[in-house]
Amino acid sequence: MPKGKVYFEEDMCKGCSLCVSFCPQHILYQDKTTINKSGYNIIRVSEPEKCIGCAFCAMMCPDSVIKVEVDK
Amino acid sequence: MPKGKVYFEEDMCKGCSLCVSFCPQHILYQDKTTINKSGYNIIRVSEPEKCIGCAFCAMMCPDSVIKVEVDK
Amino acid sequence: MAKVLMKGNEAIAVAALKGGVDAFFGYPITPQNEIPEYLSKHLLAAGKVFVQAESEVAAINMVYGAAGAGARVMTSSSSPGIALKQEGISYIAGAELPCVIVSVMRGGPGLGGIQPSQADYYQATRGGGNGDYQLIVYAPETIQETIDIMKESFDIADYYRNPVLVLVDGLIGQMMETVDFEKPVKKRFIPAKDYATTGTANHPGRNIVNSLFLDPVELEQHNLQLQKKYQQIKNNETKYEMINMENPEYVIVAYGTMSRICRSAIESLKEEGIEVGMIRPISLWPYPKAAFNEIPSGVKGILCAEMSMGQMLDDVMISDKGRHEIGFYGRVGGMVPEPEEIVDAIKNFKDKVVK
Amino acid sequence: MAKVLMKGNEAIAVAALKGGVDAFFGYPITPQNEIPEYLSKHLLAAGKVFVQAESEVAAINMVYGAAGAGARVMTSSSSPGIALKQEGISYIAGAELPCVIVSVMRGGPGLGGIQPSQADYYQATRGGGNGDYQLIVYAPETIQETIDIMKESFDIADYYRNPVLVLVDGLIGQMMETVDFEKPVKKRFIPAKDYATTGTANHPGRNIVNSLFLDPVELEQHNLQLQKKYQQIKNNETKYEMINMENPEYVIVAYGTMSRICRSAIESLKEEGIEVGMIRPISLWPYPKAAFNEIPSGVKGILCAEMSMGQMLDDVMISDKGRHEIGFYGRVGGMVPEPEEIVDAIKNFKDKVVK
Amino acid sequence: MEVKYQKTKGLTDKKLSYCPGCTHGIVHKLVGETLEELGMIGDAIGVASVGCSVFSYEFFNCDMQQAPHGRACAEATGIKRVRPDNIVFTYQGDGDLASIGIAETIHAANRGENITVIFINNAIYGMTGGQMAPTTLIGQRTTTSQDGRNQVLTGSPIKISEIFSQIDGVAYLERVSVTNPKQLIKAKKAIKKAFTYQKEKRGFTLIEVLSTCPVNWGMTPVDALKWVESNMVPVFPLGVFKDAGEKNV
Amino acid sequence: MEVKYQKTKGLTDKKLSYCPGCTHGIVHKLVGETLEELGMIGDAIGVASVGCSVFSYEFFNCDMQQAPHGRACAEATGIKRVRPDNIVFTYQGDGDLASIGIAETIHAANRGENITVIFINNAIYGMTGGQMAPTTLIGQRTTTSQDGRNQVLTGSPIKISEIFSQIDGVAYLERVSVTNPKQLIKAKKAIKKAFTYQKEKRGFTLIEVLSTCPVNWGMTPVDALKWVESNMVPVFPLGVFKDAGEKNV
Amino acid sequence: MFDHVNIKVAGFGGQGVMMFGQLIAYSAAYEELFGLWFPSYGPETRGGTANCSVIVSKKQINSPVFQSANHLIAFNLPSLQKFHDKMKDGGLILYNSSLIKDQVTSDKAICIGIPINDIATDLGSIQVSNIVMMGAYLELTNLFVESTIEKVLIKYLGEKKAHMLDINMEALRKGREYVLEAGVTYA
Amino acid sequence: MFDHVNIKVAGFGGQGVMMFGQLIAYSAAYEELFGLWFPSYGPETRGGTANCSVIVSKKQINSPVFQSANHLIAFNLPSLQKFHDKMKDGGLILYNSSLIKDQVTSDKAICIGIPINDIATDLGSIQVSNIVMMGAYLELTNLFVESTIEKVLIKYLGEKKAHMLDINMEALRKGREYVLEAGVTYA
Ligand SMILES: Cc1ncc(C[n+]2csc(CCOP(=O)(O)OP(=O)(O)O)c2C)c(N)n1
Ligand SMILES: Cc1ncc(C[n+]2csc(CCOP(=O)(O)OP(=O)(O)O)c2C)c(N)n1
Ligand code: SF4
Ligand code: SF4
Ligand code: SF4
Ligand code: SF4
Ligand code: SF4
Ligand code: SF4
Ligand SMILES: [Mg+2]
Ligand SMILES: [Mg+2]
Repeated sequence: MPKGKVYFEEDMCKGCSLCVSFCPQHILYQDKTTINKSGYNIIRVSEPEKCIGCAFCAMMCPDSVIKVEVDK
Repeated sequence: MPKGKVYFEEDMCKGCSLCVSFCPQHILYQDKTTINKSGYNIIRVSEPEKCIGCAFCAMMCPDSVIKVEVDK
Repeated sequence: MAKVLMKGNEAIAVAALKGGVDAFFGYPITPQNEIPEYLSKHLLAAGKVFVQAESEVAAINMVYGAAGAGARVMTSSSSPGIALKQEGISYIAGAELPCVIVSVMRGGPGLGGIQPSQADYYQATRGGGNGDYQLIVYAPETIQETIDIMKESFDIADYYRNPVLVLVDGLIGQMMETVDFEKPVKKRFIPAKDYATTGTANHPGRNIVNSLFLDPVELEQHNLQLQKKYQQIKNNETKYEMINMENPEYVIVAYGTMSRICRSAIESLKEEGIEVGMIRPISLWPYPKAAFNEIPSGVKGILCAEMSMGQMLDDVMISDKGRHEIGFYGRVGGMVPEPEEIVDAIKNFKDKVVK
Repeated sequence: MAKVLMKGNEAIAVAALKGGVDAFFGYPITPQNEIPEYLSKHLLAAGKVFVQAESEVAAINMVYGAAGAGARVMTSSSSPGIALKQEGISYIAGAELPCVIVSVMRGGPGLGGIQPSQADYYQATRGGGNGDYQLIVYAPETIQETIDIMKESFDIADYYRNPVLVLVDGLIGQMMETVDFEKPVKKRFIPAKDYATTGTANHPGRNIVNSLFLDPVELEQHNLQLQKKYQQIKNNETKYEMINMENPEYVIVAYGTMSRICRSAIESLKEEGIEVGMIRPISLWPYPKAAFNEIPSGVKGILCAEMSMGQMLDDVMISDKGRHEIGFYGRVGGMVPEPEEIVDAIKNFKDKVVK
Repeated sequence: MEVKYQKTKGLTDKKLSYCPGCTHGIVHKLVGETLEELGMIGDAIGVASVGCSVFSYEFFNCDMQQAPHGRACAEATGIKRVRPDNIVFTYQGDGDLASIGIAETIHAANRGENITVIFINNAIYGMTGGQMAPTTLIGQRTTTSQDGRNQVLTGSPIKISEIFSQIDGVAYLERVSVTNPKQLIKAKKAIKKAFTYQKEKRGFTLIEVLSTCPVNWGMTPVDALKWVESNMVPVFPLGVFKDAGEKNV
Repeated sequence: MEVKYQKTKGLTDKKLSYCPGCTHGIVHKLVGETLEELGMIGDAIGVASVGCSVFSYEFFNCDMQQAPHGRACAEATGIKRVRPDNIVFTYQGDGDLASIGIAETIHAANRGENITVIFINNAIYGMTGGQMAPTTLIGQRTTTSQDGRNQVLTGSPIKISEIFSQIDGVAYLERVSVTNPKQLIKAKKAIKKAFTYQKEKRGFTLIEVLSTCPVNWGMTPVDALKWVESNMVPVFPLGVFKDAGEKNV
Repeated sequence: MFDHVNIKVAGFGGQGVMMFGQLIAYSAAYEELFGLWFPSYGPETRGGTANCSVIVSKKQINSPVFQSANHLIAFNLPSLQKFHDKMKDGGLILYNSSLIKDQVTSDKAICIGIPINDIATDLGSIQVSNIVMMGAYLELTNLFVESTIEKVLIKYLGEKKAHMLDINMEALRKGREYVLEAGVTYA
Repeated sequence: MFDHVNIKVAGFGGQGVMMFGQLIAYSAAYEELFGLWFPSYGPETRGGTANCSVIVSKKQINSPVFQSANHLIAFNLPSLQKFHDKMKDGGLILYNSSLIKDQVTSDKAICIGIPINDIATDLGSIQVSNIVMMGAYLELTNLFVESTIEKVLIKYLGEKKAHMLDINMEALRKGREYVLEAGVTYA
C-alpha cells in the first residue's frame, strides 16, 4: 500500500463531509467540538498512518481544502 | 370523365398563375390584356368543356379565387 | 383575520387573491420570490392558474394572452426582470388590456444588487417600451397600504383597460409588519369584458386583441383615444398625502419607504423646532402635480428625497414650475438612508440645491 | 466621394464604417433594415464581424461581450426592438462599456406601425432598464448631421466608456438626401482599453467585466462614480443649435425631422412678419438646459413640437423652470406634420398651452 | 351541379395581404377549412405572430390575438390556461418561431401546452424584406447573406421538427409541404390531426409547413414551389416526427 | 513525498461562495484544472452567468465577463467573434441555460460558435431559493411546486443534451456527473475534450454536469450525491450525445 | 428651371414608381442641387400601390414633407384620385393614359396623359413604361440637362443591367417624342 | 415595557437568527402592538453570516431602518464586532458566550453573555440555542407577557414540528433560569 499524507487548509473548510464520506480508509471525521472562523466544524484524520494517498478526499472536496502528498 | 365548371372571383385574383400551372387539363391561361382593380392580369378558361372538376386549380389558389362545381 | 404579522411579498400575494386574481405568470427573481411561491400554492389549490414562465419575456406575454382572453391577471418581478418586460408592457397598454404588474425594486444598474432601491422610477413612469403609453403607477409606503392598493388595482385595471404597476422597494417586499386585510377599499362598477377573445360562440362578432395599426391615420386616432383615457385617469385616480403642511419651513417630497424615513425625520425636526411638511405621492403616474399648487407661501425650499440618484426629481421640477428652490437627497445601491440623514439634509438645505 | 445621394440608413452604415466599427450585431426590423444589410456585405468583406443575432436580446448581449473584449461595436434597431434591449443596455452602462446603438423610431405603442415617429424619446433618455444610468443620446436632423454624429459617436463612447444612442425617426432612415462623407469631425484622444478581456496573457492582472456589486456600499460607490462621469459628459458633450433667436415672439423647441419642419414654418411665419426662434437640442441627453437661460426677454411662449404626444415636453418644462407659458403640438403614429400645421400652432398658441 | 370546392367559412372575406402566389394563402385555407370541418370556428382563438402573417387576425374567421414577435406560444399559453376548453392555435413564421421565439416555443412544447402551432418555414424573413432566417439554406442569397449563407459564419439551417421530436410534451409533430395538390392534401390531414389531438387534450402539436416566398426568393410562384421540392425537402425531410398516439391521453 | 493533489492555479485564492458540499465547487475545480493542464489560463475568457455561480468571475483565474441571466452564450458569441483566438467558455445553471437562456444557447450552437459551455444541471433554481427549474424531476418539491412537480401542469424535465444532439453546429456534447471519484474523472475528461475541440476550432461544445443543491433539496451533501445517482441519472442518462470527431474540422 | 419643386410619384407596385422618384433625386445630386426622396412605405406597399415624394431644390431642404405638390406623376387611377387635390397652383399632373381613360382636369394644374403602357409595350417591354413617363416629364419640365438622366441611368442600372440601357434610352426618347408630337407644353 | 424598541439580531447562518427576530415581531402582533421585522439579505447571507432588524412599538412605525439599536443580540463574534458601536444609550447587548469568550463591555449598553451553545447542547439539541437566548432576552426585558411567546412558538412550529415544542419550551426556561441564576438584570 502506498503511503499518503493529507493537509487541510482549515479556514476554507465548510464541513460538508464529502471527504469523510469518500475516504476508502474511513480515517476522516468531523470534529464537532471545533469550529473555524466561518463557524463550520473542521475535519480531522483519525489514523494518519492508514492514508493511502488516493486523493479521493481531495478530489471530492468542493472547496479545494485538501492537499495530498504521496511517497514516491 | 366527370364534368366541372370553374368560377373566378376576378377582383381577388393576384395573377400568380398557380392555378394555370396545376390544371391537369391545361385549360387555364392568363389574359395579359385585362387587369383587375388591383392591377393584376386575370385568368381565363380556354376550353371550359374540358374541365374535369378536379379542383386542383382551386386547391392551389392561395387567394380562394376559384369555386368549382361538378356534375353529380 | 384581524391584525397579523406578514412579510410584504406574502401580503401582496394574499391581497392579490382578495383582489380576485385568476392567473399569475412570473419568473423567479430576488427580492420578490415569496409572491410567486405563495401564489403557486394557493392559486392552484383554488383551481386557478399559476405558471412559472421560462422568462420574464414569456411571463408578460402570457399575461397579455390571458388578459386578452378576459382573465384577471398579474405578474411580479424586479428591476432587470421588469426591463425585459418592456416590449410586452407596451403591447398590453397598446392593446388596452388590464393587468397588474408588481415591481419590487433592487439596486442597479445592470445586475446591480438585491438590496432595496427606488431607482426604477423612470422605468415605471416613463417606461422603456416604445410609443406613447402610460401605466398607472402606485407606490405605497407600508405593507398595509400595499395590501389596500393591490386589492383595488385589479378593479382600476379593469375599469380603464390599462395595466396598473404597483411599485415597491425591496424593503417593503422583504420586511414583515402587522397588517389588517379587511380594510375596505373603493368599489367600482366594472363593465363586462366584451372585448375578450373567448371564441365567437360566446359573443357577438369577432373579437381581436391587437396593437397594430399600419395606417398612420388609424394609429394616430388610436393614440388620441389612449390620451383621452389617460386624461380621465389623471382626473380620477391621482392619489397623494399632505403631511404637516400647515406652516412648514421646508417641504419634502418622497414616496414609498423613503417617505416613512422622512416621517421620522419630520418628527425629529419638529422636536428641534423646525417645521417640515411632506407631499407624499401615492400615484407616481398620474403624478400629483396639483399638490404643489397647495404649498403654502413662505416655504424656503423643496427637498426631493429618493433611494436613487434623482428620478422623481424630474416630476418635482415639472410640478413646482420654478416656484421654489429644489434640493435633492438620495442614497442608492441598496443603501437605505436613516432619518438622521434627512434631518441633516434639511438643516443643510443650501448644499442640496440642484442647479 | 463628394456629394452623393444616399438613403439615411445606408448613410448610417457607411458612417459607422468610417467611424471604425469592428463588429455589428443586430436583428432585422423595419424601418432600419438597410443598416444591417449594408454592413453584412461590407463588414465581412473587410474581414470584420457581422452577426445577425437570433433576437434583439441576443444582439445587445453580443454587443456587451464584444465591447467587453475591446472592440468597437454597434447595433441598430427600432422601437419594440429597442424595448427588448433595455436590460442589456442597463448592463452595458453599468459595466461601463462603450458601444453605439442606433434607434430608428416608428409609431407605437406595441406593434404600432412602421411609419416615422418620435415617440421613443422617453425610451432613449429615461430608458426602461433598471437603475440610475444614462445613455448619451444624439438626435440629428438631416442625413448629413446623422453621418457626422455617427462618425464621432464611436470616439465619444470609447472616451467615456458609455453607450451612445443615435436617435432618428423612420423618415431619416428611409429618405435619401445629398450628403458629403468627408466633413471632418472632432477628434478625441482615446486611451488604450486596458479594461478589456483579451486573456491575462495580454495584459497585467485579471480583467473582469461586471455590473454586480452585492455589497450596497460598493454599489453606491459605483453609482456615485457613474454620476461623476455623467456630470463630466454634461459639461462637455451637450449640443444644440439656436435659430433666429435675436428677437422672437415665440420660441419653438424641436429636434430631428420635426426641427426641419419647424424651420420651414419659421420661414413662412417670417414672411408674415411673425418672428419665431428655435432651440434645437442635438443631444437629448445631456439635455441643453442652459439654452433656455438664453431666451431673450419678451418671448410670449415656448412651443414644444414633437412627433409624439409630448415626451421631450418634460425636459422643456424642467429647463424652462416656469419662466414661460409652454405650448405643445404633436402628431403621432406615423403622421408627419407639415410646416403649415406648425404655423397654425404658433398663430393659435393660446390653444396649445399645456396646463 | 354541386359545389366541389369554394372558399372556406374558416376565413373572412377580407382580401389576403400576401404577395401573389405566396403559400401563406394556401396554408391559411387549410387551417380555415380544418376549423370549419371540425366545427371549431366558434371555439377557436388564434394567435397571429409578427411576419407576413401579422394580419392573419383579419383573415381567420375566429377570435384572434396579435402577439409580439416570437411570443405567440407564450401568449397562447396565457389564453389556453384561462380558457382550457377553447381551441387555441398560433400561426408563426420561421423568423418568429425558430429565431426570436424559439424559447417560448420550446417551453410551451415542454410544458405540453395543449395548443396547435402552424409553423411556416419559408427559409427567409419575408415581411422585413428578405433577410436570412435560421432556416435559410446554405448558399441561399438573402439581403443579409448576399454571397449566400455561409456555413462557417452562420451555421446550418435549424431543424425545428428534429429538435422538437426530443421534447416529451409534444403530442404530434409533422413536417409537410404544399407544393402540389397531393402534398396539400397530406398537409391538411396533418393539420386536422393536430387540431383533433388538441381537442382530445393530448398536448402540444406542431405542423411545420415548407412554404414559399416568391418575392424575396426572386422567383415566380411556380418556380418557388419547385425550389421547395428540389432544395428544401432534401434539407428538411417531410414526415411525422412524433406521434404520441394514445400515450398522452 | 510529492504532491499528488492540490488546488489548481486555474482558480483564484478567493473562498468559493457556494454552500457546503455543493458540487458547483467540484465542477469549478475541473474547469480550473483543465485550463491549467491545457495551458489555457492566459488565453481564456470566461463568462459567468446569473445563478449561484454568478460570482464565478471571482473564482476562475482568467479574464471574465459577467452576463445577464440567460445571455451567456450571446455574450460569449460577441467575445469570440472579435477574439477568435482566445478560449471562450460559459458556466451556466439550468435556470440560466435551459429556461431563460435556451434561445441564446440553441442559436450559439446552431451557428456553431466555437465556444465551450459548462452546463450545471441541479434540477432547481439555487440562487433564488429553490424554485422549480425546467429540469426539475416529476414529483420533486420546490418552492414553486410545493406538492411536487406536476407533469400535467408543467411538463417533464427538459433534456438539453438530447435536444442539442439534433443541432448541426454542435461538435461535442456529453452528459456527466460528479457523484464519485470515478464519475469525476470521466467528467474531467469530457471537459478537457470540449476545450480541446474548441482549440481545434471544431465548433460548439457543451458538457452537461448533473449537479447537487443540498440546501434547496433539503439533503446533506452526501445524500444529495446519492439522489443524483438514484433519481437524476435515470431521467438524464449519462453519455456522449454527439461527437462530430474529425468531421467539423 | 425651378428653385424648389415638390414632386409626388404614385402608382401600382411594380410600375417603377420608386425608381422614377429616385432617378430624379439622383439627377439633382448629379447637378449639385439638393435632392431629397422618400418613400411612403406602409400598408399600401404590399397591397399593390406605392408612392414616393421627391424634392429638388437650389438650397438646403428644410421640411422633408409637403402638403401640396408642384408635380404629380400618377401611374394609375387610385393614385390620381388620392393626390389629385393636393396640388399647388400652376402645377403639373402627368398621368398614365393607358390605364386612366377619362380626360383628367384640375383647376390648379395642367393635366397631361401619356399612354405609357402602350408605348412601352410597343417597345417590347412593359417594364420601361416608367422611363417613357420620365422622358415625357423631362421634356415638359426641363428639370435637368439632357445628359444628366443618361448618366444617372447608367449608374442606376449598374453592370448587371447594363444591357437594359438601350431600351431605357429608347423609352426616354419615346416619351419625349410623344410630348412633342402631342404639342403639349408646361411653362 | 417600552414605547418603541429597535432590536438587532445577528450571527452565523444556521444559528436561528432570522427566527429569533421573527418570533419577537410575531409576539408584538399577538399583543396588538406594531411590529416590524426585516432581514439583511445580501452577500453575507450565503457567506455564512446573517442579521435582521426588529422594531416593536406602541404606535405606527415610521422609518423601518434605524441607526442605533436599543438591543443587540449577537450570536457570534463578527456580529458583535459589526454592531457593537451602533447602540443607543442605556441599551442591552446580549451575546453568545459559548463562542465569545472574552467579557464584552460597552459604555452605552449593559452587556450580558449567555452560553447558549452549551445550554442547548446540554438539552440535547444545539438547534434550540436561539430559543435559550430568547428565554434570557425575555427574562431581562419583559417585552411580552409570559404566555405570548408560547402561543407564538406553537404557531411558528406548526403541525409539522409540533413535536419540537417541548424542547423549545424547555430551552426558553433554561434561558430564563440562567439569567435569574446569574443574577443579572436590565431595567
Ligand atoms: C421585436 C421585433 N423584432 C423585429 C421585428 C421585425 N420583424 C417583423 S416580421 C419579422 C420577420 C418575419 O419573418 P418570419 O417570421 O419568417 O415570417 P415571414 O414574413 O417570412 O412569413 C421581423 C424580424 C418586430 N416587429 N419586432
Ligand atoms: C433577468 C433576470 N431574471 C431573474 C433573475 C433572478 N435569478 C437569479 S439566479 C436565477 C436562477 C438561477 O438558477 P440556475 O441557473 O439553475 O443556477 P443555480 O443557482 O441553480 O446554480 C434567477 C431566476 C435575474 N437575476 N435576472
Ligand atoms: S488520500 Fe485517500 S486515504 Fe488518504 S485521507 Fe484522502 S481519501 Fe482517505
Ligand atoms: S470536503 Fe472539503 S469542505 Fe467538505 S468537509 Fe471535507 S475538507 Fe471540508
Ligand atoms: S377543376 Fe381541374 S380541370 Fe377544371 S380548371 Fe380546375 S384544375 Fe383544370
Ligand atoms: S391561383 Fe388564384 S390568385 Fe393565382 S392566378 Fe389563379 S386564380 Fe389568380
Ligand atoms: S414577402 Fe414572401 S412570405 Fe411575405 S407575403 Fe410576400 S411572398 Fe409571401
Ligand atoms: S443554493 Fe444550492 S446550488 Fe446554490 S450554492 Fe447552495 S447548494 Fe449550491
Ligand atoms: Mg419566414
Ligand atoms: Mg440550477
